[in-house]
Amino acid sequence: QAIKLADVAELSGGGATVGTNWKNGIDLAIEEINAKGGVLGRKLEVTHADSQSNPGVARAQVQKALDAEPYVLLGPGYSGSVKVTAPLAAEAGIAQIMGGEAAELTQAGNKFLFRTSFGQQSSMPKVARYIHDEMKAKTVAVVWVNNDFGRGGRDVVVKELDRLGSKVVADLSTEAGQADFAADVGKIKAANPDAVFVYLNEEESARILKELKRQGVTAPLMGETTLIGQKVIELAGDAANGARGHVGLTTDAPVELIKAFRDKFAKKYNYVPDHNGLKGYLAVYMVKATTEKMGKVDSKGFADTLHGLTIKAADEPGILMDVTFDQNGDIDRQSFLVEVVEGKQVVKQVLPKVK
Amino acid sequence: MSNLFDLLVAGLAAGAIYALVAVGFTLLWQTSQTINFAQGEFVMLPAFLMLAAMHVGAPFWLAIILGILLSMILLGLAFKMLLVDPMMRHGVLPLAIATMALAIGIKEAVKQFFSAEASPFPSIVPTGDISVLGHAVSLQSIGVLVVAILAVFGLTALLNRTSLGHQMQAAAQNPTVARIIGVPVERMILLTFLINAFLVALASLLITPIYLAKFSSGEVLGQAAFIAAIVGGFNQVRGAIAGGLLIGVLDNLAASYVSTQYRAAVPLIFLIVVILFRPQGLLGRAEERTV
Amino acid sequence: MSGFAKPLKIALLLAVVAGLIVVPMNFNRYGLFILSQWAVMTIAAMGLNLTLGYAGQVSLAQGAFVGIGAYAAAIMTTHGWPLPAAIVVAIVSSFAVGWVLGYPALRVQHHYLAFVTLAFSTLAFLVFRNESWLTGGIYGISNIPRPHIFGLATNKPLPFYYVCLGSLAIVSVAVWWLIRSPWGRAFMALRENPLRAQSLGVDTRRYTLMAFAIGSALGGVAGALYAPLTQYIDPVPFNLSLSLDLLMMVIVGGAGFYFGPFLGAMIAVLLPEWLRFTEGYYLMLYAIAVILLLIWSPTGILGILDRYMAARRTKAASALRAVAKSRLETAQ
Amino acid sequence: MSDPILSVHNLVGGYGKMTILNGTTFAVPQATITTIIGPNGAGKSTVFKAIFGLLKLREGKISFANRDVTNLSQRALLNAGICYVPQGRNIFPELSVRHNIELGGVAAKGIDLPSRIEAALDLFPALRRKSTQQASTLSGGEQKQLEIARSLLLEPKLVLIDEPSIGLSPLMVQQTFDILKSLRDRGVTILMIEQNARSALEISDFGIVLELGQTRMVGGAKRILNDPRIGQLFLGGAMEESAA
Amino acid sequence: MSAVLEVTNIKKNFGGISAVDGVSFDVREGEILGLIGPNGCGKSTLFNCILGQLTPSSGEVKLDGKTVTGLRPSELNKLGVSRTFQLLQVFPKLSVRENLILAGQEHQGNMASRLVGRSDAGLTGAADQMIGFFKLDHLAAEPAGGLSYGQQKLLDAAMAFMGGPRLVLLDEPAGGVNPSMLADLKDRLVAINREKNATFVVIEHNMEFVMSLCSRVMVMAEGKVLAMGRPDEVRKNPAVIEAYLGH
Ligand SMILES: Nc1ncnc2c1ncn2[C@@H]1O[C@H](COP(=O)(O)OP(=O)(O)OP(=O)(O)O)[C@@H](O)[C@H]1O
Ligand SMILES: Nc1ncnc2c1ncn2[C@@H]1O[C@H](COP(=O)(O)OP(=O)(O)OP(=O)(O)O)[C@@H](O)[C@H]1O
Ligand SMILES: [Mg+2]
Ligand SMILES: [Mg+2]
Repeated sequence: QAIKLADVAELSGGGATVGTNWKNGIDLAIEEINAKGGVLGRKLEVTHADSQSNPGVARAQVQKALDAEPYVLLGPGYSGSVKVTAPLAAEAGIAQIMGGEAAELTQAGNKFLFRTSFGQQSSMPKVARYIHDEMKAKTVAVVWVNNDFGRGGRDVVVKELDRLGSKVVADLSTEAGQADFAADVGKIKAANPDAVFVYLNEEESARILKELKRQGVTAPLMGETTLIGQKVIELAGDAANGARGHVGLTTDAPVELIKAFRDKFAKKYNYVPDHNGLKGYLAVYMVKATTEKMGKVDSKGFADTLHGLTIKAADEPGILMDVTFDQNGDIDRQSFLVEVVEGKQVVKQVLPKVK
Repeated sequence: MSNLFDLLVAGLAAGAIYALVAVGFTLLWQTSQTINFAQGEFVMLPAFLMLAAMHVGAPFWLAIILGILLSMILLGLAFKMLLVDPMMRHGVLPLAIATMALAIGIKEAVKQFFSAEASPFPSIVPTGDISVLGHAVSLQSIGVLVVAILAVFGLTALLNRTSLGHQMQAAAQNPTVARIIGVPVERMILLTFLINAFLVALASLLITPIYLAKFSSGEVLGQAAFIAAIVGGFNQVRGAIAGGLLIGVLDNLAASYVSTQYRAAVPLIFLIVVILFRPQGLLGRAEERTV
Repeated sequence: MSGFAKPLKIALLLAVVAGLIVVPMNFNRYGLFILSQWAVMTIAAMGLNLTLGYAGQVSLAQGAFVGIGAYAAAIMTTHGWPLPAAIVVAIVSSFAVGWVLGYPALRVQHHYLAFVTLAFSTLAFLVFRNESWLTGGIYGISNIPRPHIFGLATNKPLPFYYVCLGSLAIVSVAVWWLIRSPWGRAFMALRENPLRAQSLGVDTRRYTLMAFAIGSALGGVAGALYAPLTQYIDPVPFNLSLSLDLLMMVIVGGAGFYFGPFLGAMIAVLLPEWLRFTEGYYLMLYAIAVILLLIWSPTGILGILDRYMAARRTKAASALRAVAKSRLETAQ
Repeated sequence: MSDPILSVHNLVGGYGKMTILNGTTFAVPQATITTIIGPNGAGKSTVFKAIFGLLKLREGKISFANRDVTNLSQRALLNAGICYVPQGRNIFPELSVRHNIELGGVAAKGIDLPSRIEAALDLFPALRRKSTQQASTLSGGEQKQLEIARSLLLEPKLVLIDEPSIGLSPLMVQQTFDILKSLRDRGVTILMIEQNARSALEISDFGIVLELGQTRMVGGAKRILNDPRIGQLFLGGAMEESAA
Repeated sequence: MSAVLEVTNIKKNFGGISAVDGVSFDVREGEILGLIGPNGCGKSTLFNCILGQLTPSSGEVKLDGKTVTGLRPSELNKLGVSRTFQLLQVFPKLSVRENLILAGQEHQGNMASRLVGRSDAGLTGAADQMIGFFKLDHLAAEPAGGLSYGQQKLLDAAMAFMGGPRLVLLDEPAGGVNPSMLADLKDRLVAINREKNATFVVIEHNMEFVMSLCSRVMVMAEGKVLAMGRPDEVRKNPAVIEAYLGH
């Protein structure tokens, strides 16, 4: 009998790109695992439900998914949707592996919630430190997309920069889907910062990179995966050159397993995934590794087992990189500092696991 | 004030895009008294049709021709026959709602059958900037502006100066009487939607290199163009150009001088003010005499 | 409303009400959630039906009023106020804002009015998102409690469903009363011919403002229920697309028909859920279904019934004419 | 009676299930003015709609110039030489007065349109004065004039004109009737509906009384004018007595 | 007899055109005043200015000696002034009966009592009487939009009388109405005029109707008053014949 997983993700609405990547990652992982005989001899099965990027709908869908008593719940990706649904999963005693990155999600003492990537509380301080220490920026412009993702990152980074003594001279919110960044770049130019922190979705990153180049902004650019991902490079062309980013999880990481994953994914879906594709993929392998560690398919014991668990890529290649889960459901993993050089990502630094 | 000049240029560039999309809104209103809430999606789709054609190996020029033809068939002919014909008699709302549904349908279809990812799109205007008074102005924007102006002038001439144009307007204002005096109403309406389809295909071709091809890009575009059309004057094609440019500039000024968080509010407040004090829009024609 | 015999109508109505009370008792939590959502959306759509369907004032801002109600309820109940108090505040505030939004309707009509309200709707979204000191901004407000009604906790899905259903019942009766009163006729006069209405003493200004304010207040009620239903709100659900969805519910159900919003909300809330088995295609299919429905009957589902009724009525009138004719013939 | 150019036989039809025309039958001789009179709601306008293909008939046959024209399209009827001026307000409100008139010539073939437009404007000086104004700003009577002027652009064989006198000043009514007379003298057949029955019958050759969708009476205009029963029922007999 | 309505020097311009150009006149209580003039001379515009449908460019309107310029049409109607329209103005989707009830309901009680009171405001009887008088019985439940031209015209007139007005401004009530019915209508107007002492101002192009109904006739031309007097005087006035009547 198959092990049933339930996925609720942003398959339409504002988060459609995020959710679709996540879903494709999940499907790919399950296909692989099932082809190799499944988990503990049982096949995996997943149902996907669309949250329409709307917390209310997400709640309904998670409710529906939980009513069907899945083994583990996957998703959603939007932090707001995670916030509405996490109490439901906790109440049902079912582990939820999600894509949200907002800092507070794992700090509410929920014992059933797990991340697939860094929370902003762990990635943003690294970014801030890099801007301050390595870029030696006394003044920084911060551009962010005004949704929970962007706002969350911005809040942490601004706080950290402040603590480190770098001054935020321009704090610019932008809209999701914004096409015209001339005014924002004009403001950056006017503020004349030592560095610019860009925290937008991929397409918007590409657009602002082009505009920054057009207006001749020369200050170094720092961001996250969403600034220097392959997709951005494809869309922005040579405007992406020189941009740097902290990469927690990227298909561009200099890791053989990840490269292999990327090829598999691209072969199946005809495009190169962003980090959300990876998150979905990892979520399934987290289920596999945890279950095999328990040695049985036990929904109730799952969360306990995953807390404090370290999964090594050597044992479970699907996990791609060694990873450790703490008591809050946060993860610890290696990460990278990457710069775009002539349309290619070049790893400048490898940041080790914290612990 | 070089910064202000840059903002103006950037505003005009964005505004030209809005104008080009808004032309369709005003055209449809003037010649069929319909509102197409899927206009943004109509602009988004042809680029994907062209991309699809290139995917199966067509050269760019052929893809463009195929894209335009296909959109005239799908967004012109089929749209008119399947949606407009049964609903037009029942006033503005049912069709407006149907186009909202259509917008969802088109978006979902593109996402499902093409991709949820953004893709780059080749530009037929050479990329790069030219320098105007020492400020960089992108050739693509100039191309969009030129086409928008041409479209507005061409359509205005057609509608106001030719018998065909009068017949198109007559068919919209009073279809029964138009029929009685021999205006081929059906053909006029079809013509309206074919012109619109051609325009959106053209707009798609010019705008997508700037905006990127993405299933959701119609939303932002459609809304901005909608606002532009109203501000400029919904019942006159020429309103599109004025409204588009104005909204583009205003948006950029707002982003610079007001807060970026409330940037989107400024054009909207402007819209409300315009409607309250000059409901027909800046270049629109007043609807006169009701008693 | 219909040509069935009156007792039959009443029996049908009672059966439906009983069904809504009894059947969900065996529903799972998801089913109850969806049904509660239907009840809430029906209330909001009834408000819009009043403004748009009866009074003919096109509004693309109903979603914003749901937002106002939801935030009022969320802010108050998370600060320890009981839900009924929050509902009152939601009603009052959305009534007041709706009244103000009605003023443009005194100057402009039809599509122009639609555009003003559309702008308002987006402005409201920006306020919800940007004024984080009040609304929690993009992070929203979480842990919204569900009320105790007569000492009974409604935390569980079933009791809260009854809260929603009960509210729907109260609103339904109130709206029924309203549209059957001379007010309802005056609203229709605004829709049909405001010019003639004015010259017959219909205070079009006051009725227009009322139509907006009452319709908006119902939006507020819906919002005040939506917040404890989802127990978390952020600005995104109250953007323009909710207004458009509500508009779609009204038109698809049948604008200006009392039962239109019930059916419209059912289609908008339940149909996508039924179609979910088609996975990636469900929204596409939903869109196609809505389009087909409108092609079939541009006046909405109840428009079909109305056409049938009109046919019956003309039959009666035909008979009257025939009588007159035969009288004429015998006279000659 | 000369050969009928239009004959209407046993028309049955209405709106939805409601039957308005109950076997309406009459014939209109060529180059005459025929006036249809009858109470409000008798179905007079409905007959015109039926002739002009705007009403689906359940039964009946309409022939024009020895040709079956039942349920033909408007375009085809225009081409056959029938022109229709409906009752009520029938303008294109947002187009200028001149453009409104010009549109009357859409179905014209081989006619010197510009000169006809000028001729029409000459007949209605008020319209010439307001030719660039938006048509919706015209007064009620001026709008009616606009419609009549518009209908003069074609060279029809048969004009169906529904209550042209509504809203026109007595002077304009006279002038309009003069225009109709001169059209008849040029061989055009006129079928007119009028409630201003006395004046209309004065200039008519034939009259038709329609009631409840049936032809009650057909005959010479003089005869109908002088028929006492008709006078009482349809011409407002009482009105005459109390008139100053 | 005192003046119910006093109009002083009303002007109305549209852009450059002056549609009404300084019109002054009084209407005495209980009189029936005819208003005639060539097409486009400003009669309807004058009505619209008096009734608050248009704001006059200048001038003053007094009702019972009180200035009412600038009042809204609904306010004027509450004061007992009602009207009919030249172009068809009914509520097309409401039934004939509903049209008439609507026409009377705002004169019953106040806004609050109308919300809680009877849904027909007690007007069904009065409405049906009107329907009977205008021979619309078989159409009482039909939507008004499905009526013939003349029937809608009659309905419009009927609506003007539902609120029991004391001053009624009728804009071409006879246009399109069958002569027999017109005779009835005239009798009815005379009866209401006598019994209820209601005052009428009637725009009409139907000379027989005007001349036999009205006690005084005012003639307008090009926005100005051309003549005013008893019907037989006006009829003989050469200026009026020249501008309006013909022959
Ligand atoms: N669009 C319509 N829908 C339904 N019924 C209609 C419609 N138009 C007319 N009728 C009905 O048909 C009947 C005849 O209408 P018609 O317009 O032919 O009358 P008419 O003889 O022209 O009257 P009038 O002299 O008032 O113009 C009327 O009783 C009217 O109620
Ligand atoms: N909104 C407007 N803009 C421009 N001109 C207008 C407007 N409204 C009315 N007019 C002009 O004012 C003049 C008077 O119109 P009005 O309707 O008062 O005439 P009337 O005396 O009622 O004529 P009729 O007998 O034809 O009904 C007309 O010439 C008309 O063109
Ligand atoms: Mg008629
Ligand atoms: Mg007039």
